[in-house]
Amino acid sequence: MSNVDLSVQVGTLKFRNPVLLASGTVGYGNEISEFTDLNKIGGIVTKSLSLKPRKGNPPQRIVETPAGMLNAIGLANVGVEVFLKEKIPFLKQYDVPLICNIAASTVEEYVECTRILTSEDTIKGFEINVSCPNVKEGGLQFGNDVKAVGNITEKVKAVTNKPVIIKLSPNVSYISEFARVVKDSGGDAVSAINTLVGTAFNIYSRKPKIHNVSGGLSGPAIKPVALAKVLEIRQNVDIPIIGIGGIMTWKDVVEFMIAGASAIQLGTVNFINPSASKEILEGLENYCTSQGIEQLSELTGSYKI
Amino acid sequence: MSNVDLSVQVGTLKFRNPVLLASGTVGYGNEISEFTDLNKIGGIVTKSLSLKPRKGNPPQRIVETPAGMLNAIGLANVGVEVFLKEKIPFLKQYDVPLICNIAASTVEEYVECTRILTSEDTIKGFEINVSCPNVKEGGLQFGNDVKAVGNITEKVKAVTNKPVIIKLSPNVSYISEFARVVKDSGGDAVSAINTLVGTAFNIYSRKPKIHNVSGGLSGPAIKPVALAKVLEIRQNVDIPIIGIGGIMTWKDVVEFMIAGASAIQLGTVNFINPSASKEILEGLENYCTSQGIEQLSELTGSYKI
Amino acid sequence: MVTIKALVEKTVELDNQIFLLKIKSPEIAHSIKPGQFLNIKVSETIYPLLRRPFSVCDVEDDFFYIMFNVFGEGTKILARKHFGDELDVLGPLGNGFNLNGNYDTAVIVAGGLGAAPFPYFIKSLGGDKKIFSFIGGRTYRDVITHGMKNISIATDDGSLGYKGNVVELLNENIELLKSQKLKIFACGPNAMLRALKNFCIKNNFECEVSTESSMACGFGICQGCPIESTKNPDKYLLVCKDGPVFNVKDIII
Amino acid sequence: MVTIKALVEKTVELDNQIFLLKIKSPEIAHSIKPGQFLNIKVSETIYPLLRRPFSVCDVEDDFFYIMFNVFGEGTKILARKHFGDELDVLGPLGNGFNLNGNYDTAVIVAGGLGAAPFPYFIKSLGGDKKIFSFIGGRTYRDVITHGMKNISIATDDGSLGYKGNVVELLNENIELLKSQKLKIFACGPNAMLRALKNFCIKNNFECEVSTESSMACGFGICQGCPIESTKNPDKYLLVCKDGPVFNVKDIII
Ligand SMILES: Cc1cc2nc3c(=O)[nH]c(=O)nc-3n(C[C@H](O)[C@H](O)[C@H](O)COP(=O)(O)OP(=O)(O)OC[C@H]3O[C@@H](n4cnc5c(N)ncnc54)[C@H](O)[C@@H]3O)c2cc1C
Ligand SMILES: Cc1cc2nc3c(=O)[nH]c(=O)nc-3n(C[C@H](O)[C@H](O)[C@H](O)COP(=O)(O)OP(=O)(O)OC[C@H]3O[C@@H](n4cnc5c(N)ncnc54)[C@H](O)[C@@H]3O)c2cc1C
Ligand SMILES: Cc1cc2nc3c(=O)[nH]c(=O)nc-3n(C[C@H](O)[C@H](O)[C@H](O)COP(=O)(O)O)c2cc1C
Ligand SMILES: Cc1cc2nc3c(=O)[nH]c(=O)nc-3n(C[C@H](O)[C@H](O)[C@H](O)COP(=O)(O)O)c2cc1C
Ligand code: FES
Ligand code: FES
Repeated sequence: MSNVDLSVQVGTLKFRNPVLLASGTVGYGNEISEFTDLNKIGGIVTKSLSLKPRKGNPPQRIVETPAGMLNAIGLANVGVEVFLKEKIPFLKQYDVPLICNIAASTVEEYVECTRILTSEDTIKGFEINVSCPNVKEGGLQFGNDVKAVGNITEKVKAVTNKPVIIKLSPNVSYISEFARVVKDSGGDAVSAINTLVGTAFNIYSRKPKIHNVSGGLSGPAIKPVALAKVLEIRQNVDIPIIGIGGIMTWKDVVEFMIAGASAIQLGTVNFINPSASKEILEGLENYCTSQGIEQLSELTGSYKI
Repeated sequence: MSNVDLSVQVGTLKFRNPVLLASGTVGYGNEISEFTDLNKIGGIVTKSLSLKPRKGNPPQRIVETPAGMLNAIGLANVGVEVFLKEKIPFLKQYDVPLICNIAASTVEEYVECTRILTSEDTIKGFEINVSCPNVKEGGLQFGNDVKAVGNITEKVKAVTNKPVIIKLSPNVSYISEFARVVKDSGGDAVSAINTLVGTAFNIYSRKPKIHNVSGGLSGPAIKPVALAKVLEIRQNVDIPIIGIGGIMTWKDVVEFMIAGASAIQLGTVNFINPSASKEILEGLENYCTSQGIEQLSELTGSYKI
Repeated sequence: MVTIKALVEKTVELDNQIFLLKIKSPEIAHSIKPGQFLNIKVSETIYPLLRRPFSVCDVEDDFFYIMFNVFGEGTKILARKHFGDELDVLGPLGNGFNLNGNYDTAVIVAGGLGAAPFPYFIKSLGGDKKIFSFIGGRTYRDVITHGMKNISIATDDGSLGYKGNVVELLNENIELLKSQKLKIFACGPNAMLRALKNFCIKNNFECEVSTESSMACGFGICQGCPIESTKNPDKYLLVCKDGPVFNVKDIII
Repeated sequence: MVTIKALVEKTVELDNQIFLLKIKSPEIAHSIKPGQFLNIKVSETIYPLLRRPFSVCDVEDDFFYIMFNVFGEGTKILARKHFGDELDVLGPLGNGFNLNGNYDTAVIVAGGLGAAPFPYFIKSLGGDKKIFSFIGGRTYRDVITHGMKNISIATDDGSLGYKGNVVELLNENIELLKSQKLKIFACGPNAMLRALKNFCIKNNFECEVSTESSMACGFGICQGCPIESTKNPDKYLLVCKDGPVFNVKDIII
């Protein structure tokens, strides 16, 4: 081991390194643990949980696009109760900060989920998904409504002492307005970004390739957009940012941190290279050593503009 | 020649086929004419013209990204006067509908440019760029302000009898709101989309790779987003749409038409394959023949959802 | 379940543009079961971005085979691989066919590239079971008999064998089939599997089918590959993890 | 100016990881001039998306050469090309060196891969001019002498030849240079070109430099490659169309 300090802080949350696994791209940790040592990563964010189990959208849910993919999973999940009973025991075995991502159709449902989950010690914080483009009610509407995001933040904060991170939608004119309302409403941090709304058609059947018609675009294709959103927030609002979008390598992580991210999440890359975090952590360490950086966290927002 | 009718109509504008060349990706037609027979394409859209010549942004203006590129040219152009004097004579030689794209910093400048250009016969219509992300004044602000877009549409329409197309920004929450105001203000059509805001950093210098800090993302990476924007407009507003964004092949053209586009524009692909339109037109014709389509224009908005 | 950099041994083109890729990987060759699959990254770059799923077609010593045709960009790249090229292979994935059970005759039903998993299946079955292979295709060009045994063929256009679909051909042979203590193992397009399901229910035949779905991960983390379950309408099964082989009664096709 | 599918003849690796790619294209080989360049699509796929610009390094009959090192993804793919591989080449592009003029001695100044255009340049110059080649690099590993004549070398670390940069080496030889009727032809990193510009202005030497810029199209339609002009501060020149070779006095580096 070298002397580089990879640890980072997002508000009051401490992570041993900035590499978290993104919601919806690692389920509840079981499968990915065969490839990634969960005791080595920064943290793990669960698939979005809702109050009741959700079946999700019918197939086709996934389609590849240039340097990206569209998904419309529709928040398929086991629901908070089954999560607590069946998924938490597995996660308890690891020494890894667990963030619960919550999705809901109403403000009350967000609050109720948080209330139920907050007493579970293993859960170190919440990420509130106000930005899923793939469900009819809730989801995107909230993500595109500044007032609703403020309201959700405030109400959720009221029922938990744990840090609350709001995951923002990129499908808005000014993402920093949303970051500001999160800050003003007591939110601890923002995650940016969720997926971009996209679609694709079969040119013979003329049907959308995805059953839900549109889906969320993720992967390297969206990296430049995600970086611009992180930068916009950093330049306008003083709130910790978790950067997400198209990260494949350690270089991408460095780019996100320079743009303003305190930590990052790996999403689509987990499907392609489920042990990506290992290579990324090695790369970050080597980069720091070669650049004479003692604390990786120095990078955050260190852009020279 | 087969019997397929490739001609399309965008409002009152008739094109012999739907393949137009996009603003800023073919200059004023000279260079591309060595690769593409301008007498065969649907139409050509000029680089954005402003009242006075613009020098544009300092280098670096361009950077490659996964399946895309960022540009911040900064609307470098010769200005309307030099355009009329030096560029029109070349374009006059061809039998190709010429659309003048106009960019400006004030409503008055849009109007003034249109007024000056409208008397030139060779110009068959205007595309108003309210959505360029790469200039400090004007540009994006207009594109993100529904009222401003309505106002510009109305004022520009007042000084020309020629069709006015408004080129919309994708960097907004609901692009269809903009399409609606264009329609309500008398605009003839919309072009969708201009580039997405993006950025990239050099991880050693920590400087943005693009001098202007952020740039516009184009190319195949953005195709799913562009398709979703076209679909959103089509489903909500009854106005002709010119589809733009990441088109590389005839299949992409078909996809855009199915989603709702009456015609399309080729942008980034011109840099990579400057004779793309030829292959695309052949592909469209074969597709129609094999699918028993007599009029290509039947495709427009023919999605089955 | 591992990710492995495996070396291509050779690429063989069968007739009718079907390719067999022989790949070296003791880890996979020694652990994979018939009906399981692999999720393969066909290039080192981000193009194409996602892995591509392929059934294990056969196994020989330290090598395994996949069988495919050139369908899109991914398979086009795969078809050009040479000796010594490296592939990033994730596997073995999913549940294979259940070879055990109370049957003497294994009836294989394969449509088009649905033939892919059966060479290894037949090899694994050993000598003590009878095998009937029913192979279907739209035309003679789609009929793949590589590694099959005791073959009957159906083509939609009648250009080879029985004129009609493969389930109709099964019906033609219903007396023979009914006289066997059989289990059906099938892989092919959904339309075929649907017809086969009805056929099996009607005749009360035991049947396992290998299904397909769009996939991103291939091992249960993306939820991209749902298939409707007959037992629990409130929850999808996952093709990659709960399948790709299912008892035909357990899924709605 | 054409786009051509050209076939790779061979790839040669010089020492210090410099590659020479020999490509067959009569159209280009017979029309291109030294200092002009080509914009090459290194793969058939959208990865990488943009073409990559390379100076013509040499010409032999129906073949032309490019010289490069493995820098990023594009050059990595190029370095692996074999005999028979197809490349999509756009060219000839830009304005080359002006070989005419009132000089007896051509002084070549090359930094690192700036050596690339000079083998063909020297060949085109013919036998009636004297040639001095001044070649610079950070260390001996960066010094490329392929196809050069009458060579003097400078390295920043002194690991080969003169210790210092190549413009300092020119300065060391100022008396010799002043005694010639010369014209300087240069290609290399911007820092070198900047120092060279000062040196030439001070000594009143005629000098043409080949410049670089990020490019998308390479032929004037994207406006991606501006370079500041000394004559007209209100308008950029384009590296791809107005250059890449400029009289050093005409540009601000
Ligand atoms: C469990 C499983 C086993 C399979 N076994 C085989 C096999 O042994 N031989 C074989 O030839 N094919 C098999 N397939 C189908 C094979 O995965 C596709 O033919 C292949 O992905 C096509 O890739 P492409 O890049 O050539 O096509 P493209 O059309 O360019 O692929 C685009 C996207 O669509 C997906 N896709 C395309 N066709 C299919 C399909 N039929 N099923 C699932 N996803 C698809 C691709 O994975 C990719 O994400 C199997 C699929 C699954 C799910
Ligand atoms: C007119 C001209 C002539 C050139 N001649 C040569 C030559 O003969 N030999 C040689 O080795 N190199 C030459 N270069 C530089 C060469 O184009 C780059 O090294 C090459 O594009 C790197 O591509 P990559 O994919 O390996 O690198 P990446 O870093 O992966 O490329 C990413 C992007 O940056 C661009 N880029 C990277 N480096 C440069 C650069 N130095 N100049 C311009 N764009 C760059 C690429 O074109 C691409 O768009 C020339 C450049 C220009 C403009
Ligand atoms: C298949 C899939 C499922 C996802 N599910 C969720 C989810 O349930 N909740 C959520 O907040 N984000 C979800 N996301 C978004 C990711 O967490 C991430 O924000 C996005 O994919 C961008 O990152 P990437 O480009 O690295 O994938 C999902 C993404 C994918 C690809
Ligand atoms: C280098 C470059 C310059 C552009 N300049 C303009 C411009 O001057 N005016 C304009 O309206 N759009 C401009 N665009 C946007 C394109 O016209 C088009 O909307 C966008 O690139 C998306 O299409 P594509 O993905 O096919 O490139 C420019 C795009 C590029 C790549
Ligand atoms: S393919 Fe990812 S869960 Fe099945
Ligand atoms: S590279 Fe496009 S104008 Fe020069």
